[in-house]
Amino acid sequence: MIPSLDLLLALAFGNLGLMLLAGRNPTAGLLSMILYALQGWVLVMLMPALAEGAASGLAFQVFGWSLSWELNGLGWFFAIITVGAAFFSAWFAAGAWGVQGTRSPWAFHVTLAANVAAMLLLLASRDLLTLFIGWELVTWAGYAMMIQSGGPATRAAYKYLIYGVAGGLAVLAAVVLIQVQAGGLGFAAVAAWMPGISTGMLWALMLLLGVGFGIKMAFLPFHRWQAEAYGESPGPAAAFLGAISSRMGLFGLLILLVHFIGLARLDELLLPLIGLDARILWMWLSALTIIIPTFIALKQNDARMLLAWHGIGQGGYMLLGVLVGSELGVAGGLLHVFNYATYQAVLFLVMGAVVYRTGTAHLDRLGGLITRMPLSYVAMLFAIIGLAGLPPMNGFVSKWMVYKALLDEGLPLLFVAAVIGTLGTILSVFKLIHNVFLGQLRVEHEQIREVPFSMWGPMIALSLIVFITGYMPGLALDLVMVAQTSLGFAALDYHLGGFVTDTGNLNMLAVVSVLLLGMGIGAGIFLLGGNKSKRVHQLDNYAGGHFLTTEVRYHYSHHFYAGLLRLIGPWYITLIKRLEGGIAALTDTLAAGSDGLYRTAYTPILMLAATVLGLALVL
Amino acid sequence: MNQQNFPVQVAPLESCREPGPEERSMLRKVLDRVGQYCQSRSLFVLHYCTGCGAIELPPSMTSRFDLERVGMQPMVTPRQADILLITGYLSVKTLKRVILTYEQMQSPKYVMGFGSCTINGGMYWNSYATVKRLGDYIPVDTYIAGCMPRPEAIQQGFLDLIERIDGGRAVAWKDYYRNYDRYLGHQQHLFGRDWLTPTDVVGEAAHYRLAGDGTLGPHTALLDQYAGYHQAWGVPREQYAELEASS
Amino acid sequence: MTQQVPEQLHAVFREIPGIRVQHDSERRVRVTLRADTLPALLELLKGRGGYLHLSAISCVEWPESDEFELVYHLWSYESKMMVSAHIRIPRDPGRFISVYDIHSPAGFFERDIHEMYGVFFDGAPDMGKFILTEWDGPPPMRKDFSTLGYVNDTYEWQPYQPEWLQQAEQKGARVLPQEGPDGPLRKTR
Amino acid sequence: MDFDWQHMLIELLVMPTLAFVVGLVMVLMARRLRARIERRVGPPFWQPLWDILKLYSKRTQVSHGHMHEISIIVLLGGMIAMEVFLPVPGFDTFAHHGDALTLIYLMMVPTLGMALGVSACANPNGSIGIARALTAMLAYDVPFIITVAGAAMLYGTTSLPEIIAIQQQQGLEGWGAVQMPLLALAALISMQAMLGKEPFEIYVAPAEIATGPMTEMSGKFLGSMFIMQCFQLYTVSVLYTTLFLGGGENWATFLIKIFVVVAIPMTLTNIFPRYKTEAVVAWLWKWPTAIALVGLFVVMMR
Repeated sequence: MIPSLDLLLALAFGNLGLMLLAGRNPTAGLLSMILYALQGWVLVMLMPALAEGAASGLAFQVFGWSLSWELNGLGWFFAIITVGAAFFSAWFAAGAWGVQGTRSPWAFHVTLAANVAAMLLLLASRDLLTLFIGWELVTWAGYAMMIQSGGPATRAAYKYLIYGVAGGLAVLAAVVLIQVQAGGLGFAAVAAWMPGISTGMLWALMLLLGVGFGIKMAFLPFHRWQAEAYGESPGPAAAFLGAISSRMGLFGLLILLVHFIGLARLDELLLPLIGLDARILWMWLSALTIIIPTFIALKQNDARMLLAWHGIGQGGYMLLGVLVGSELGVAGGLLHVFNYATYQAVLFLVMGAVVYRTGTAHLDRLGGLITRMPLSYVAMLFAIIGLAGLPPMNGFVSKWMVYKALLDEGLPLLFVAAVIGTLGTILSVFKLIHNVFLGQLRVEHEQIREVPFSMWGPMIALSLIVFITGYMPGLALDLVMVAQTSLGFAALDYHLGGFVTDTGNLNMLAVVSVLLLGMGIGAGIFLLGGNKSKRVHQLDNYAGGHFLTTEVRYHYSHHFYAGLLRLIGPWYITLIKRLEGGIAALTDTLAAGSDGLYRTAYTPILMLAATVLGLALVL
Repeated sequence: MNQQNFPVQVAPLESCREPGPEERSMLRKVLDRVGQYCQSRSLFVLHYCTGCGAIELPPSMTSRFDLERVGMQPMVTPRQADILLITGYLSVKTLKRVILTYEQMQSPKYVMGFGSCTINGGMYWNSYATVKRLGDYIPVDTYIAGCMPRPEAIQQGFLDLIERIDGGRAVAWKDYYRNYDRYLGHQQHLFGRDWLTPTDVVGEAAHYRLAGDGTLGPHTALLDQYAGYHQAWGVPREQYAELEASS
Repeated sequence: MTQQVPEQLHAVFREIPGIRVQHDSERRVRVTLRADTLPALLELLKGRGGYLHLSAISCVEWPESDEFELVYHLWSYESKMMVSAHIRIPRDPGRFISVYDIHSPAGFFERDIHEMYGVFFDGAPDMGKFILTEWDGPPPMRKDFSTLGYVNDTYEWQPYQPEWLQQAEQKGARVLPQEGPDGPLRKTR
Repeated sequence: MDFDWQHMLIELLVMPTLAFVVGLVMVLMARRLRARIERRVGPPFWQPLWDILKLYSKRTQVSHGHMHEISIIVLLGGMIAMEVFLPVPGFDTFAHHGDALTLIYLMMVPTLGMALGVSACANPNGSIGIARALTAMLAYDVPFIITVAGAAMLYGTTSLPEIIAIQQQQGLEGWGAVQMPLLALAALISMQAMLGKEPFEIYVAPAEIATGPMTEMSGKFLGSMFIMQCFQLYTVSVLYTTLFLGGGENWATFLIKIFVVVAIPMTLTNIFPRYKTEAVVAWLWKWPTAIALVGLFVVMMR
């Protein structure tokens, strides 16, 4: 069984078929876990071959069109993350969550397998037609996964579908345009043909493909659908979607901007009026994508919405890093894809566990769960330190690389915008962990216990990955280098702990070991220096001489950051929300108008007029 | 509503008592001496105006008398404070808050009574609403004469307290743990049998091995019995009757 | 100069049957009337006399005639003259009508008097505990309640017998008030 | 980048104790300055040390659970780790392993650790205090980040020892404050907020939220918060000196510089009342940010 793309796809579709048949019996989760592990093993086996650029592929003819698949470094990197996220989601759903946590585990396992298969097809595509097929399959598989929990989820999924289909049509239009102009659809052919085309055509292609891929990645103007869609889907499904699903859009954008057009060409593409070149335009768009969703996340009251909004925000870092163009920047952007997938999956899994135990994820109806669910707390703690990008965790490494690249390339304002995004993230992640796990425990949550091993296992495993790849970023950078070389950039020289560049270096081994040693000394001072302390009940608290009982809830979580929101509250002008509402209203009126027109008595005359007009145009 | 998360668990008092200061090792003795020295040099006064004498404190803290010279700072919450000042008469309502505040303070802690109202009731001796002897409810270290004592007298009182702390003689706070039953008896006599503070004093006495023979007694038994009703999860007072009848 | 009682005040007082007016100090008018005519007086004073401000209701206990005397202090910003209306109500039922609907501050005054004297005002917004939240005993301001007796029963005194005090007592000097209003001051336990 | 453990251990022990001692003297200077302004005598020399030792020698302490204790350990550990990465004359081998960006993020680790511990105390005063502290951080970090970006643009590197080397090469006019005065001014204002000094001190606020994060801290917990104050004063002043005052050639000038830098916010704090939270954010995003942007523009033009 030599590891090859055919084996990988066979395993993926085999898993899908198996889940379709045996999805209901309790061991389905275990089976799918084993199959995902196998797929991961196949991918790992493929790594040495891909490092030198060789890649196994398959191709066949359908009605005269040639469909070809071939796994290269970039696709392989995304595939590793996809299969990893699927493995941990399946592990979470294999145990007690499958039995009580969801109405039908069968639906979850089938849609997960379908998603993985579709994504592998998309990632391995070698020509635009297969890319489009994979793209549509991913959209539909995502839709199937989102509507599982019913209720508000169906409405959010329907909105996602409208955006997804619009994106798909944009990509289809671009593919048709390229087929008509260039004749061939293979990536190599298109990449060869691209330099010759006129700037007008290039703008058109970039617009069409950019819009199509941007929608899937929830890029700024098209980000409205992702928060509700990911937030409403059940725990492990949200973890998988949040971790990797929207990165398919990034995969497409990378192929478009780097593989087809090339960053150099982007520099010359000047915007007619303001003299801004296209690369800076894309970078400012991704910088805005970092800031605006992060500060919308700050206002959210539902934990899952908060996390989903962060998903949109963090996407901006990845594209910003790659578009910088220097090895450090591209490596930072790609590493952020990996890092983000790890801690976002943990956060959604922890919220799935909290919903499994307390039945709600609303930040005003939780609090003090640290005493009842300590392991979930530890997992969330590791993950929010990663999401906020603070030293011991891996989130810091990739953000540091992006900042360093921005500063080295002389783009300070973009650096400031990215850091403002990070500050917003720190504020909102603290609100998340404070309102869910800290503060006073509620009376109704007094009896709940920690989630079973099948649920806290994946959480703790993923948070350990977050810590280890933060402590030794070299491990994750090996994966990134495979993707970076396949994108055509020079490999970054790094060592296990970090980088040595002439303008300032980072050695996470030193930073984190000093941090841990410092904590050792701090523990020595604190535990040995002072006397024994006594644990007291949560109602034994200072309240200005007031006797605390449970009638009065002595807890601050509603309208967190009230002072800040009093200032920036009016700045949320929901411009795009109203724009979207306007478009929706416009289509409604058009539909109603045509419906009214169509239903009136003299329809045959209208039909006749329409056909005559059509014939006149055609002949 | 199970019992175990309720603040008052009357923990079994271990038989071994806390080793006396002379039995501790040489290093321990040095550390104790350094601790005592620093405790006398840095005192945090609780910013809690219980009576009419509190107006004397701003002048003693600010530029004229400046008690920061002896290392004293006003602190806001009882958790951070060392000294509780009872400045004048104490109404029964205020006494409840004073006891809660005293128990929230961390020992070694000291109480200073201003004026004769804290000794024998002062000029409110025949009032139905004020407490006559402060010493019945919380252990008091120093009394300062004067209705109300001027900053010079307060300063003298603090210097005397500092000198007694340095000499290791200001140990009234241990009396609260050793004879908690007597103090609780007086408190229950005033506030009723179901009187309860969130701080678990008996538990603390056991935890820090500060318990004496007077820690447990009839009143702490009452505390235990009524603890069942007035749980932290809130069984309102009115329902005691039928709970008592039913149990 | 003694300010004459303004004409409209006299017009109001003439309306009330069985009213007795005394104008003994410069800007104060003392009025004594039957209890059931009081609300009418307040309405008229408020309507015609401009007496919008009920500054206080005070209660005096007359044990000999077994009555409570309620005094309503009213003030007008125009005539700048204070009217204090005195009424007597019997002590044992100790009930009277509330004037909350005429003057809303009366709600607090009546609640305070109820707590201190036990007088119940029908129609008052809230007759619950006001200041003495910890007090379960009888209304403390009544004359039949002996504060000294309560204090002696509830609290213990500081034992204070220095030698100079004992010698003074032996020589017969009365240092401490031995006889309280209701019997000897009990020695400390 | 060789990794000699023995050298690391020496630095790991020496630099934090050094920082602690200098921090203690800085706290003493703060209290003495305040006393002088209030025409008082002020505390004796060893008072800050006595306060901390007294708090550590408290017989009983209250803990609200493991997170409360672990957070204090993270607090102390984060601070100690930060001291090691500060370039100090004589000991700066470790400063090569991390640069200005690493240091800014390392400064947030103890704050987040403290925030989690204070929230574990389940006291709303603490939670409000932490919400205000993070809001203030968002407010003062915008101008501070612009100054760091300006410095990186000017020196071309973010490694702190190299920044010091560049500044020291050209003597006095090589200093950051001379090269980019506007950025130095903006950094000074944001430093005032970073240290939580009066006009921007909204998270301790004893009158409003009972000393915010320190509400439920007793005994050694409060002692560790006092130690954190010493470390924080030292760290911020050394960072400012490194970026704008040419770092320390030798210990004498270095100490003078950091004490002068710290004296400025300490004197200003006794003159101002406290802003409201949104006023702090509005003010810091208006004037210091404008000054910093102009300074950055000037640097970029050069």
